[in-house]
Formats: sequence, C-alpha cells, structure tokens
Amino acid sequence: MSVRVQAEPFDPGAELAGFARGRRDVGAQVSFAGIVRDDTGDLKHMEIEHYPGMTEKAIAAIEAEAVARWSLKDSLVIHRHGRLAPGETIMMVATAAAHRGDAFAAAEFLMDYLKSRAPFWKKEVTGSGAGWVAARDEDEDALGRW
Amino acid sequence: MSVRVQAEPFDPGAELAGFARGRRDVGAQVSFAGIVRDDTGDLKHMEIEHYPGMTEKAIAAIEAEAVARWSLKDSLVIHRHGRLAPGETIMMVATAAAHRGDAFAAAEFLMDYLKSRAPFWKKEVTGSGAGWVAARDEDEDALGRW
Amino acid sequence: MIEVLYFAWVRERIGLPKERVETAAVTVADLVEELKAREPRYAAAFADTAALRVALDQELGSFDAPLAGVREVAFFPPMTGG
Amino acid sequence: MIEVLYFAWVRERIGLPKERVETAAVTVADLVEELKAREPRYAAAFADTAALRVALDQELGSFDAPLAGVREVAFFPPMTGG
Repeated sequence: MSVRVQAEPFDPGAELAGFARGRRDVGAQVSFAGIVRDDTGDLKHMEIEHYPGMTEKAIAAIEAEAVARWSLKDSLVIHRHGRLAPGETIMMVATAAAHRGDAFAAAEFLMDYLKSRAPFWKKEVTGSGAGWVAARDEDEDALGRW
Repeated sequence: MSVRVQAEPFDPGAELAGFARGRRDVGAQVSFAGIVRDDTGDLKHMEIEHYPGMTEKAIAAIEAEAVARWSLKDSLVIHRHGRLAPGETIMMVATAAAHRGDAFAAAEFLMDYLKSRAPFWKKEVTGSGAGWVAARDEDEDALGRW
Repeated sequence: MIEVLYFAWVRERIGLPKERVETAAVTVADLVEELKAREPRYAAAFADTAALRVALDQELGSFDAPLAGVREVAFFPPMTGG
Repeated sequence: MIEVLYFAWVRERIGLPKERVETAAVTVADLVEELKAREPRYAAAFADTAALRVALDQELGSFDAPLAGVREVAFFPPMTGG
C-alpha cells in the first residue's frame, strides 16, 4: 500500500512496471490514470490545489478502507498538485489481487472516493479566464454504490 | 482499437505508455493485466492454447461491442498464447475515454467477455502433473450483468 | 467435406488437432453422433456435450445448428482466456 | 486560538490561505457567523455554507460539530480530485 502526493510529473507505465512485482499470488492488476483533458482546445493549463497534511491522511484512509473491503495484495495511489498541461497525467491508482473482481472493484472505489473525499481542487486556466472546476453531482452520487 | 495475439512476452507498462497518447479528449485510462499466479508454489508453467483465426475475430467482435456501448476513444487488447512462467503477464486490456465511468465499464466488459468468449484454454503444468483449467461458473455468470 | 478442429482436452482425448470429415450430417449434433460411433476416443471426447462448445466457421454456435454451407467446425471445452 | 485554513475559491474570496482566529465559538457554525460579521469578503465566502465543506483537524466534519479541542479548521468547496 503506498500513497504519493507530489508536484512532479510521473510515468504511469513505469510506475505500473514496478507495481506488485515478484509476487506469486497476484493474478490481476488494474490501473487507472486521470489525464488533463482539453475538449475545447482553449485550456492553457490546470492548477491543482491541495491541503498538505490532510491529503495524505485522507488518501491513506480511503486506501485502508479498500484493503478492508477487498482482497487486495497491493495498492498504489499517486496524485499530483500544482500546474499541469493538457495531456499530462494528474493521478493514478493501481490495485493488485488474486482475481479481477477484487482488483476492479477496489480501483473503482478508490477513484470514487478520491474524486469527492480527498482534498484536491482543480482550476482551469483558459484563454478567456480561469475557473474552479465544479464538483459533479454524479461524483457524489457514485459514493452511494459502495 | 487494436488487438494483438502473440506468443512473445510484452511489457504492459510500456504498452500503456504508448496507448492513446497525444489525444486531448482522453481524461481516463483504465488497464487490466492478467498474470500467471502460483498460489501453491507448485506451478511449473502455464500453457495457453488458442484457435488461430477465430481468436482475433472473436476479440475484435468483443472490442467492437464495447465501442458500441461506451464512449471509448481507444482500446487495446493483447493476449499471449504458448508457455508462460509464474509471474508472467498473460494478457492486458486498456481503455481510454473522456470520463472514468466509460473507461472502467468497458474494461470490465472486455475482461468478462475475453474470459468466456475468446477461444483460449489454459493448462497448468505442476510438479505432480498437468491439467486444464476449468471454466468458473462465476465467469459465465459475469456476462449476465451486461 | 468439413474441416473439424479440436482444442484443449477434446484435442487430447481424440488425439489430433484437426481432420477432414466426409459427412452428410444435417446438424452439428448429427456430426457428433457420427464421430462418437467411430471409435471409443471420440465417444469419450463427446460423452457430455453440455461440457463442450462448438464454433461454426469460427463463430460460436449451437449443437442444433445446421451444417449446410459450413466449412469449418471446432469443438472445445468452455473457454478460459483472460 | 484556532488555525483557520481556506482553500480554492474560499481562499480567493477571503484573500488569504490561513489565519489564526481568537474565538469563543462553540460550533463550526458559530465560528462561521463570527467570520461573516467581520467583513464583506468573509460574508461573500460563507454566503452559502451548503456549497462548502469543513475539516476539523484534517478530518471532514460538519458545521454543527463542536470546536472544543480543535486546533485546525479548514473551509473549502466540494473536492474535485482524481
């Protein structure tokens, strides 16, 4: 189980290559990567603010909950803060389990909770100004399924 | 959309690094990797047989169905056949979408169908003999949710 | 003339991966009966068709499907990919 | 004395990321009322507390939570991580 909150870019492929390696009890690995989209072509960059101290604690608590609910052999959460350009990876989660059901469910759970319960706030800076990304009702609703 | 069926090993991290790159409409990437487990410590290797010709067609049909059901920007399926040692990656799927819901659902759908509808058969060779892996009822049942 | 393929333990029980079969069978089930009548190894492989799957020209099919126009039939156990 | 932190647009509206507040407020809601009474920028930031979240000593809490023993209170909009 590990958590990293960092300003520096990271390479999800390389992280995944080093994740849960050398274990003989892992049959399934699921990863998610969140990437800065630019649907309109107008996004200059994204700024991600976070709450140092609380962020790591909140993520660790979410991860502990996932481990308690599913048969996980390992898990990883990396989340960036600061300025990110379109196409850059914002964050990733990875889960390792014996079977795919646990690995998928835990990864989706981690994502749903990271979206709405980890103290990050996204601001989009476009050619015409800057604005905070509003939380989506469906993200809050997604928590209801767990 | 791409499908590869091959005997050669591949590196899921490197594949993921090259997947759906340079797109500005992708906000979510999900990957799954299936790995040869060895719970008992007795597995020498796994042998995966497949049905050349049908395999690629079956996977392409499953992928087309996923694209028809979810808003996918890209998808990737790689599946090995032949002899694999414990710890080796058997197969991977990756999906790219604007939002995580589509990427997760499509990846799980692909996995459920690849398990039970793509012509692969696994044989485990252990110290005490060899045996074909039996299909699990729950894998067949998993198709019912889609 | 139909190309008949066998995979996994069906292949092992019958002892060959494929063969050309001269048949007048109307359905897959008819073909299975013809094969079972040949030799014990076929009878053993096809003893429980509920445990088998069939593909017709590389598409999954059923045992009551007609063989008219079909060039390739494959028999195998439930798939275990992924 | 409580350390009060502001994030995202709450921080922007109030114009500072954190401050030490001398308060006798019993609950978070009481603290919010005290802050709102200070200056229009606070009143603007706390105009709609339904749109805000609060953390007490770095754990999510509620506006009716007591402040006794709490060293750090943070106000921010709904989180948008992931």
